[in-house]
Amino acid sequence: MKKLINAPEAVLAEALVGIAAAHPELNVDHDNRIIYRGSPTRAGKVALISGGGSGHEPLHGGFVGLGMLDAACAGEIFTSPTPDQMQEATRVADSGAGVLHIVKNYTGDVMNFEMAAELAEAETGVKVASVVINDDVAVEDSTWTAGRRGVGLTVLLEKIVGAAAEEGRDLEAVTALANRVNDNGRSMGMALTSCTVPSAGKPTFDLPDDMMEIGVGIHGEPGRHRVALAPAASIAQQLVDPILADLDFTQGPVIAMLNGMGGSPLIELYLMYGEVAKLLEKAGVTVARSLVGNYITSLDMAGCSVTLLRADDELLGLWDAPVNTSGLRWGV
Amino acid sequence: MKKLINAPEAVLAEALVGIAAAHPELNVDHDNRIIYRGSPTRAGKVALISGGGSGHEPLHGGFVGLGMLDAACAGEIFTSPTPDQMQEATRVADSGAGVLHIVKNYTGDVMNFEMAAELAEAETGVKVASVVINDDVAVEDSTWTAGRRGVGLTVLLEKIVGAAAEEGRDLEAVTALANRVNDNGRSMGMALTSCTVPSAGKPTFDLPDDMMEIGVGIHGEPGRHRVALAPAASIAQQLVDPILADLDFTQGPVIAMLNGMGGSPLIELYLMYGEVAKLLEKAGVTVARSLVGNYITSLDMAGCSVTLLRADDELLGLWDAPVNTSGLRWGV
Amino acid sequence: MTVADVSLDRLVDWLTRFRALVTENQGYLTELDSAIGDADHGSNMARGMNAVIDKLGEPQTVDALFKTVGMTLVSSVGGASGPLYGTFFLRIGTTAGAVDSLDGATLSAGLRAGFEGVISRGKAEPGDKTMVDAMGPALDALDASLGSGSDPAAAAAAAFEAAQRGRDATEPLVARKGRASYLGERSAGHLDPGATSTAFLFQALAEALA
Amino acid sequence: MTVADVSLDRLVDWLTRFRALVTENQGYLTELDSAIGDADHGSNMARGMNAVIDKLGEPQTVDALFKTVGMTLVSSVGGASGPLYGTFFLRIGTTAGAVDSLDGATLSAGLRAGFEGVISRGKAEPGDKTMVDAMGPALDALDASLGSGSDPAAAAAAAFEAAQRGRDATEPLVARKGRASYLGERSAGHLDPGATSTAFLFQALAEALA
Ligand SMILES: Nc1ncnc2c1ncn2[C@@H]1O[C@H](COP(=O)(O)OP(=O)(O)O)[C@@H](O)[C@H]1O
Ligand SMILES: Nc1ncnc2c1ncn2[C@@H]1O[C@H](COP(=O)(O)OP(=O)(O)O)[C@@H](O)[C@H]1O
Ligand SMILES: [Mg+2]
Ligand SMILES: [Mg+2]
Ligand SMILES: [Mg+2]
Ligand SMILES: [Mg+2]
Repeated sequence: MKKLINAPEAVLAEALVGIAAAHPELNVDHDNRIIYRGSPTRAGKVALISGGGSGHEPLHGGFVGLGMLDAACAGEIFTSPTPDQMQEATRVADSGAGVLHIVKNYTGDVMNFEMAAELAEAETGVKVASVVINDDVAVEDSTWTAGRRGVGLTVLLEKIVGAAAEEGRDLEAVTALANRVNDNGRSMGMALTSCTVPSAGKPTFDLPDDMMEIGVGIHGEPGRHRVALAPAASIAQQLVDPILADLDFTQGPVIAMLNGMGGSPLIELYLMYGEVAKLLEKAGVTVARSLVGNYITSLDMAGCSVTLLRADDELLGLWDAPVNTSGLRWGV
Repeated sequence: MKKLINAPEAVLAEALVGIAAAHPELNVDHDNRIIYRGSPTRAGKVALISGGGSGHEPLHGGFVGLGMLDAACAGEIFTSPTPDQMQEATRVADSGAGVLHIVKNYTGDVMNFEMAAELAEAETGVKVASVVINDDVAVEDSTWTAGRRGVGLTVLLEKIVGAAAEEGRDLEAVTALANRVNDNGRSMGMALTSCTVPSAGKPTFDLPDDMMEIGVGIHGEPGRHRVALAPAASIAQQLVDPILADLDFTQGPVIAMLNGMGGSPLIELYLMYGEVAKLLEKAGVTVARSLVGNYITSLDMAGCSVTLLRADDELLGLWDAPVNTSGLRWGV
Repeated sequence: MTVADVSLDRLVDWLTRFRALVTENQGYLTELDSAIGDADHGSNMARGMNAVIDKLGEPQTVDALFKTVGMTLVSSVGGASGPLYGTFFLRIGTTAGAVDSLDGATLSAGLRAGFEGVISRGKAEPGDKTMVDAMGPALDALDASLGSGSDPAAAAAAAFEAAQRGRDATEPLVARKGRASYLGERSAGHLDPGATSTAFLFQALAEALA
Repeated sequence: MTVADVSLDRLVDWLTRFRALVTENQGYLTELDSAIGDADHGSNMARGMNAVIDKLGEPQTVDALFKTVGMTLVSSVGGASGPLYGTFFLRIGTTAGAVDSLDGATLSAGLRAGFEGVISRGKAEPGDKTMVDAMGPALDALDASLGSGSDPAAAAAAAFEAAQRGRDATEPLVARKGRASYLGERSAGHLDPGATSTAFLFQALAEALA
């Protein structure tokens, strides 16, 4: 394992030291592993909190700031944070207007956020609502399973809902919007290589040189199936087809994200986006806004994912609204 | 070789297609492989042009826009662009106020930009000045060698000089500033793994699992020496020490960049920045501004580099000035 | 307290042995989680049980003991296993109350309550390829053994036996809960990591009560 | 035109053979450039010479031929080799002028001018571990051979011999110019890629004039 780290157990704590050093505009609570904005939540503004396992940077800490999150809880690598962290983040961020927990649909994340919400409401009376993101079309969705995973849509949701909270919408409205975004977005990912979890010390899965994983998540879980390595055009097809088969994206403008998994260079991500854009045009999908880069990663995994979100003038307006975070910044 | 590409020869052309699709605010001249701003250079504003081999994204195309470059020429992967491209970019970007060529010190880049400047001045009478960046302390600097390489300082220089050009300074002043930035900045890089050039099809160099390369550039050239793999704290030391030994950074504020080579995840880059920040503090260096992320990469190479620039109020003001590019954006 | 009773010391010994088993087998648990999950179950359990042993202090009652254990797991593990094992121990404590030992019946009642906590948190059913598939059979065997007149030591040995069988039975299953469920059919052919750590939990219990 | 003269067709044949050699050896040249450079010399030379042969058309004079060759290399290769090989051919053309063949003396003068172009563009000295180390000895051998009365064919064969020796002599050198110079001492022990492509250039010449 070759990594820019000292010891596997210390990765998260030491990365937070670096984040604090690099971002004086943020507050980092090293004990609780929470990143929150430098200034307290404006009175009347609903606070947005997210969190999850680490290793997906810039998600979530990189999206703390004006127009997105108020606080982010960092779990161990690929491990949901604990209820204490979330409860403390909730306490710190609440202005009295309530708090929205933005949760990616993983058993661990859901259970930990549930416990946190129970505790926060019981102990401090904070109003807590939550949205569980489940946009990954690679995964079968049924009441008998853990359901779809939350992946790329998280970035888009945090941006859009963050803008709405900044406008002063109340907790109910913000939560409804979050659910609307979740209902209208879908993602699909793939990997050329496995990531290596520091504490595991070796790649999570073995992948022969001529194979790739289709339908991977963001935790180095093996994908839904393994197929022969293919050119970018075919990879794009294998990501876009299942998304378009799942939801009709031809009825209005779409926000598209081509996300890198962390180990693929930007030149490849742009090349992939070119292929995706071609397919979308052919399918009659109108991309109104796009985002290409590493936004929700899986450590050093090579690969990418595609996220599409059905938008309208309201969502596009919220998308374009000012955002000032280390991971996403415009209009400020 | 596992890459999100179709064919090695087509990587650059197809990546430009994706860049054009993702960035409607930019113009992409696919024949000449030039990326330039969506609106023509304002009358009286000196135009900034850079370029170099591809594979370093977001450099340079990702730095085209308000407050940074006016145009970027994309060469083949790790191969300097040709004089025609530079000449055409010069022609397109010139507003009459002259053009500054920002050149990284590599034999190929220097020769091609020289030929371009000769041709542009002879054929169209454009005033062309150039700055040759040579900040890499890994490389011996002497009149008998090709001299130091231009690496990470390029990002800082394009930002600062771009802001000065935006202010309306003339070509002479902009060039003088560029040289001042170059004189005051130093960088040092390292690699955990080699990158793989698509047309070569395999890693440029072999590196055992327990070794790393110290003093690498950004073209997958092997480094200055090979040493045992070490913890982040030791790597930071091996990068910071030669920089501080080369120039005194304790006399005023410093702008620091911890740059990723493309294959190292952001969590590791932040961790490394934490280590670098500690060393700088111990050495009495005051970091006034910092930048952590993938800004000047070497395809999929895992590793990082450190760049320090001695600043003053003027440079800090130019650093803080609005910039609106896909790779760097604030204040707009 | 009769000879057959389980003292606080033995309960602490149970936890200490569990810590030893999960730290010794950290690599193995992570290896199992690499195949069908995200390669962290070993480090999660090791981190959690190390924190538990650190925090233990000198509890005077069974409920105080397991409250510390459960809260520490909840606040130090995260992931799926943190709330599940955390709830398991919290419920044992609440059910046992402020006593300083357990007999067969109260041990069984505590473990059963813990198990129900796991079910109500995680909503897994038998056969979903989770820790439930080792825990359920273990508790059934424990109760059957106690019912036929065995002492807690023998009952715990029977529970460990059954936990191992339950663990092994997860191998062919297709996961329907937890992270392994994302793999669909590809999750078959691998042991479930959580069922494996649960087998260690009952091994530790059997050894502590032996 | 005497038998010993080098016709336009032969010059085109030279370029065609050079293209064939660099495309056949693209992987080898890139391999050499991987060891001490950036792994692109093979693709640079192949891309350039393929473009040259595509663009060639039916030139009527030596200067027109080499102007096309030089300009095409300059505008299609980039890197260090583009301007250097480009300048080399451009200068041959300017020196030769609007003729339709070269004799030994004008061939030598053209190549010599090209070589000087390379030196003035790249500022490399003999021993810097660059293409100069193959080109210089090749031209010296060519001139010596012509001086002792050989025809261009024999002189080109001698030049190729010397280019190979020059190429081989780059192996132990520590590079002082070009990308390999960044390696310092580590550049020793490897052939220079540009000196190797230059040896192919003279191999192509020797074969075309044979
Ligand atoms: N809903 C659930 N109910 C019971 N056990 C579960 C459930 N989901 C997951 N598990 C157990 O948790 C184990 C994984 O734990 P761990 O790897 O620590 O957490 P995570 O899946 O969050 O990475 C699985 O092997 C499984 O036994
Ligand atoms: N200053 C120079 N003078 C002469 N030849 C040079 C000089 N610099 C580099 N070269 C030659 O160019 C070769 C490398 O060419 P190439 O790999 O195509 O370009 P780059 O170094 O830009 O990647 C070297 O092997 C060397 O022979
Ligand atoms: Mg996990
Ligand atoms: Mg090159
Ligand atoms: Mg796990
Ligand atoms: Mg090269």
